[in-house]
Amino acid sequence: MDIHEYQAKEILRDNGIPVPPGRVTKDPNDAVNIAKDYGDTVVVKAQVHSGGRGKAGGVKLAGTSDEVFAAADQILGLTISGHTVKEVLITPAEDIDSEAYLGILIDRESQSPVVMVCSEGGVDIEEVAEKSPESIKKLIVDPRQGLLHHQAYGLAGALYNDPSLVKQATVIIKQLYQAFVTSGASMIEINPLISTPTGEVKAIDAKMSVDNSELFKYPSIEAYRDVASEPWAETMAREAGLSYVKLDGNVGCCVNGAGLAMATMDLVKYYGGEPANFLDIGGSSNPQKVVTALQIITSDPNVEVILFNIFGGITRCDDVAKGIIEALGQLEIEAPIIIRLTGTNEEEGLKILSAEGMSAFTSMDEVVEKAVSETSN
Amino acid sequence: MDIHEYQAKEILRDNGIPVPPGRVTKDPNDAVNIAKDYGDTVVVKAQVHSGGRGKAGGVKLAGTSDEVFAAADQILGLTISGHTVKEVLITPAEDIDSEAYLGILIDRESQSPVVMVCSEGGVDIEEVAEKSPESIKKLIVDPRQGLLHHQAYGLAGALYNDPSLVKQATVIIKQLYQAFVTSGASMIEINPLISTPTGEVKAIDAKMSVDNSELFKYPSIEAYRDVASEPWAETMAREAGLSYVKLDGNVGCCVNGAGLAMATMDLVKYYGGEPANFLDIGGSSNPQKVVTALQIITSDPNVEVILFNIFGGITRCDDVAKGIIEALGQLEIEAPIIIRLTGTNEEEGLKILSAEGMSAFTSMDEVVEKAVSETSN
Amino acid sequence: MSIFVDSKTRLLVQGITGRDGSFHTTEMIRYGTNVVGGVTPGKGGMSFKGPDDQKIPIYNTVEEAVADTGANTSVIYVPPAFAAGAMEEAVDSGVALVVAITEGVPVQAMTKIHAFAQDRGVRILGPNCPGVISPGKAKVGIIPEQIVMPGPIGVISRSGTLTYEAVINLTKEGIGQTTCVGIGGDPLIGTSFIDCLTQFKGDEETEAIVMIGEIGGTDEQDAAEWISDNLDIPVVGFIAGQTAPPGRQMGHAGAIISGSSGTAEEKMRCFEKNGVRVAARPIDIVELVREALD
Amino acid sequence: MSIFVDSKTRLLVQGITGRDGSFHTTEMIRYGTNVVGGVTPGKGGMSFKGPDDQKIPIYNTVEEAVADTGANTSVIYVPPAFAAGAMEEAVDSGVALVVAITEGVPVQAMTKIHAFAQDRGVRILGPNCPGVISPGKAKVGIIPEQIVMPGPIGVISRSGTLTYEAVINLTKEGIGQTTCVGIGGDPLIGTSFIDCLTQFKGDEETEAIVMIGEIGGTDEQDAAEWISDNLDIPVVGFIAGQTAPPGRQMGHAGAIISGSSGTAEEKMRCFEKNGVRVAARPIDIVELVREALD
Repeated sequence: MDIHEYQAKEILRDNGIPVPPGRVTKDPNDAVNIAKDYGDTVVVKAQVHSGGRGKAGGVKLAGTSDEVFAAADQILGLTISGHTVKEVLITPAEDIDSEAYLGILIDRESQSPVVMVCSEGGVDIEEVAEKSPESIKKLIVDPRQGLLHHQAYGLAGALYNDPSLVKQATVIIKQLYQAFVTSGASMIEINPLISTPTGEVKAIDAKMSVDNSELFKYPSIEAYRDVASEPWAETMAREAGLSYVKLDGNVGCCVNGAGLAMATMDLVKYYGGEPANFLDIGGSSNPQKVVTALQIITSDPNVEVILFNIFGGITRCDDVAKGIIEALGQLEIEAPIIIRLTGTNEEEGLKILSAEGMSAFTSMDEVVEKAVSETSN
Repeated sequence: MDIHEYQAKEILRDNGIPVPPGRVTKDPNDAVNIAKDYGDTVVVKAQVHSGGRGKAGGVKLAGTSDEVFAAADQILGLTISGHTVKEVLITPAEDIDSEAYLGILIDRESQSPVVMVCSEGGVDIEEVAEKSPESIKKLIVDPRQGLLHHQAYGLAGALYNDPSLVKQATVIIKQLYQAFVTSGASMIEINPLISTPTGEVKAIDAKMSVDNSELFKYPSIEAYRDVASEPWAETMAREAGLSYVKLDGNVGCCVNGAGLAMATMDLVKYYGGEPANFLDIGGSSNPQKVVTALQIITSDPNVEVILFNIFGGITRCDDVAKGIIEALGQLEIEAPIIIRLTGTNEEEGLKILSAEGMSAFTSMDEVVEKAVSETSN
Repeated sequence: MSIFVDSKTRLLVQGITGRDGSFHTTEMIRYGTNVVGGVTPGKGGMSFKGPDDQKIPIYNTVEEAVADTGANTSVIYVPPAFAAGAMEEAVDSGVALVVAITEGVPVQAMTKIHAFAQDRGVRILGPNCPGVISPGKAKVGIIPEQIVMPGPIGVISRSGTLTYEAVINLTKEGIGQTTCVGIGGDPLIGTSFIDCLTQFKGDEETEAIVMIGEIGGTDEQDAAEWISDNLDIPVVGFIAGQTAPPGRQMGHAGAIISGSSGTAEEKMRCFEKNGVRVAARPIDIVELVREALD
Repeated sequence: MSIFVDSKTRLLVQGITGRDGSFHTTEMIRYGTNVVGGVTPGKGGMSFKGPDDQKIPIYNTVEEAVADTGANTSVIYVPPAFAAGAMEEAVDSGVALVVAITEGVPVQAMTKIHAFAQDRGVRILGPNCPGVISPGKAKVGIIPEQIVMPGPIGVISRSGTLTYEAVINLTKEGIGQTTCVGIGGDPLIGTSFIDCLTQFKGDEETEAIVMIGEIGGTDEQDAAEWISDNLDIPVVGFIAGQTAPPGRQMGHAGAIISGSSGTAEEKMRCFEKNGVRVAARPIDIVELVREALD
């Protein structure tokens, strides 16, 4: 789960990292009041789960109350990579001497946390990684040993020459690792980490993703979830234990298993169609999950046909069939439902369907081809 | 540094371990009031840094106010292994189904923390270790990995059969390890860990030593130091950075280096004398330390002669000589001072002494023999 | 022959009394797997009733179970909150292979467990995997027995049901398998494609290999290069997620395209460059395998 | 020959600009030790002025220092609060031997450092030790050069000044040393008596060994049994603390009798049982060594 900049900054602060003050608001008038507390120039920043805020006009400097109002007013409601801005963060503008990057993530290859620093901060680190990978210094951390002092010091030394800045950065790197571990993060970054003309090191922007599997341990972080700006269908899917990702096509897909769900989308494309979504109903099926899945799929107005591709393993075909029948009773579904049902309890499932005058394919290619043929394009 | 039972219990409580309530007092009347809060029968326990309190009459059951007063009155002021009891702990008496032992210490051989459990608790664990070592289950913990859940569960299973007790003990073992790590302990033990007829597991008595080298990190534990019941000479030595242990003889010893100090004591005995103390003035000498050392040594009325055995390495002989001269100016020292001075800056040291009409030996055996000859026995 | 599991497998089931654990224990025993014991803390001393009324002893700890049964493999069906602890316990117990079915094990916990397993020389398969089946010999996990048959193909896959899809197509055409391995859909897994390929390389009966990958990470690319350098037998590959958008997790925690890396396109290109035959659809795998065997 | 340090030692001094570090660096250089660099965080790029105006480069990190100088040994003079970190850094840097002079390193930190050093195959000497001197070749630590001379005796000791006492007596009588090692007075030390004995066993020039132990622990007993099983050359032993009371720490953190174990009496008995000649007084060591050499 991604959290907002201001939330990530709260976690950094809790771990002792110097972060300039800041408050969020949904109201331009309130933004003006906040800015007054900070005096002088402030930065107004869109709080959305998306990169590239700056380029999209989501970050503005403002020197006067009028400018603050105007900036907040323009940014609130802006759409950035499909996300609508509902809140802005007001924070004092800082004098900057240098900008660096500092991040920690889980590295697949070493199966360990990796701390990365780069003295070119404030820019997209993935671009830097592609263009000049040698400018990024990486350190693989032994997860059982944790980040050692000299390791943090060595990384800090790659960012600064001045001993006082190195000292401050060493502490910040250790604190960031602490934050990473004690928040169940899968990624945490400060970009930029600045040094000021007065010789202070501070975190100016922060990003953080928390491992969904750890969220249950951290209710205070779970509470950060921005349900308000999450699409309704995703909230519903999450709460029902389904995996759902909306796409732009018209073939609604309902599949058990993530790999098969992706392969089904790919096959829709192969046969000339466009998948409307990724949807995995998960392993241990029950009829209610199928009803919810159909609610979610049909909430997408683009969907012209609904394709079930079920290969029963832990999922039982009869459960899925029951769910489909139940959903048809509860929901008004206009789109045709094309079903493939094979594997565990296949016969029982087919019986349930045929009792309601429905039938099912057993081959994946057949069912996908048929579904695509039902669409208008 | 050893801490008192009630202090160790506070640390256990802070780590979530179930410990019955308890309060300390120096006053038998107050003990009666505390006991009233707990109703029924209470236990009155001497708080001293010494084992064998029970045998020495330092632990008493009391059912009535009169009994509480009498028990507190008898225990307060009691001397147990040379320690005077200044405080008693009042705690409700518990119904006991079983008594077990649970302890964690640093094992020299594996260079790791070791958790030990034994289903025979409430008795001296060192006796058990000698008589029936097989009844103690030990687990070496990888210090970087920490105590794992299944390891705690396995240890708990060695104590109890009932799944509910095993579950409680598992949690307590994990909490005790947490307490061990977060308090800089070198030893922590619960003895006995009891189970009650109502199926609860609780810590009834606790002991803890904190690594002197870690104390600076834990001011709240440093504050537990019982300076009031510490002999004046030990407090003074500690604050001056000297190592001092009082013994029963009459030859006061002042040596640089712990090994040489012990060897000097042994040699005193070899030549028929009795050392009055162990005293190591430490590596990096300065004259003031020598003055303090002489203050401490002469505070012992048994001391008939003062023996200096200095082998200069980091310690400089001239510093020691200066210290002796300074002390003679400041203190009234009646006992003869017999000095051996060799090593770094030996000549300068001897010069300083001879300027004051004093001399020194260079051989250890000579100086010790001479010192012993100056005593009355 | 086969890899990882066979008739010498002596299996322990961690979480044997749970809903999934008990169901699949019965399935595994029915298939002929030698299930020697189960572990459920607090239920030690009881026994699990298998098909035909076998009694499988239950233990409180894996340590006791291994000591008593000589188990060499453990499979984990415990819920996510306890799965990391169960894996640590298994790694610490002396078994050689730990198969972790559970989905939702925290990734930070997995970093520590993988390091521990490496120290102890224990192989972990998964987590979040369907397990492994050597047709006609043994099954550890949840792969349905109906879809497999003995034969010359080794199958390795990051997904569950998509594996079934590929394998049943082979089986329907009479092409059997030495072993089918689901390596799991998490970002940090104990056994990689290369680990499986190395094993299949040493397995004389495996004549061709099917590798089913998906978006996210570089495991498939690394495997392709390894194949080009090390493997003589033919490999057929398939990648799921050609239509997946970047930056969104597609069900599996590990199935996510970050920036331009880990795309299906990149992986398929890498397969082709290194001599792995790429199937456009799951059904095409059968034809490519047939060609490869000829 | 000699053990641990010799003319091939390329030494780094951690804490070279501190009070003790700078004093002893000069001493070590004077003795002929090849001091190739120093480390003081924040002072990288400066240099330390040795005797005869040599310039010893100072680095911010051990990693940089090792890369630049090819150091194979590091000696640590930093204050207790930073000593554990300095030891971790040294272990992580690629040097083969870390000599930790500092007293007062927390014992829990030492458990982790020893595990780390074992993983990396790095030898730690100490902490809380006077270091090591191979007379005429190199000195690492604080043992005064005036008390030693080259010769056939290996000396191992848990204490500092008591070692000097023993060694100077040998030197005065014209009996020189191959190497004198102070292993340290803490309960958890990196190099034990047995480790040193093993090295001396492999050193052809060492003809007899002096072992100076003290109360606390079982290191001396273990060594005595090892000697009886493995060593052909004679060993003379001395134990300090015959008059120490139980339960009280005698200066060194490791010098404490717990219960009835770790007493001087027990250790001396164990020495005798295993053929180690026991000196009643430090001065008696000389005579026993002379006898042993005959």
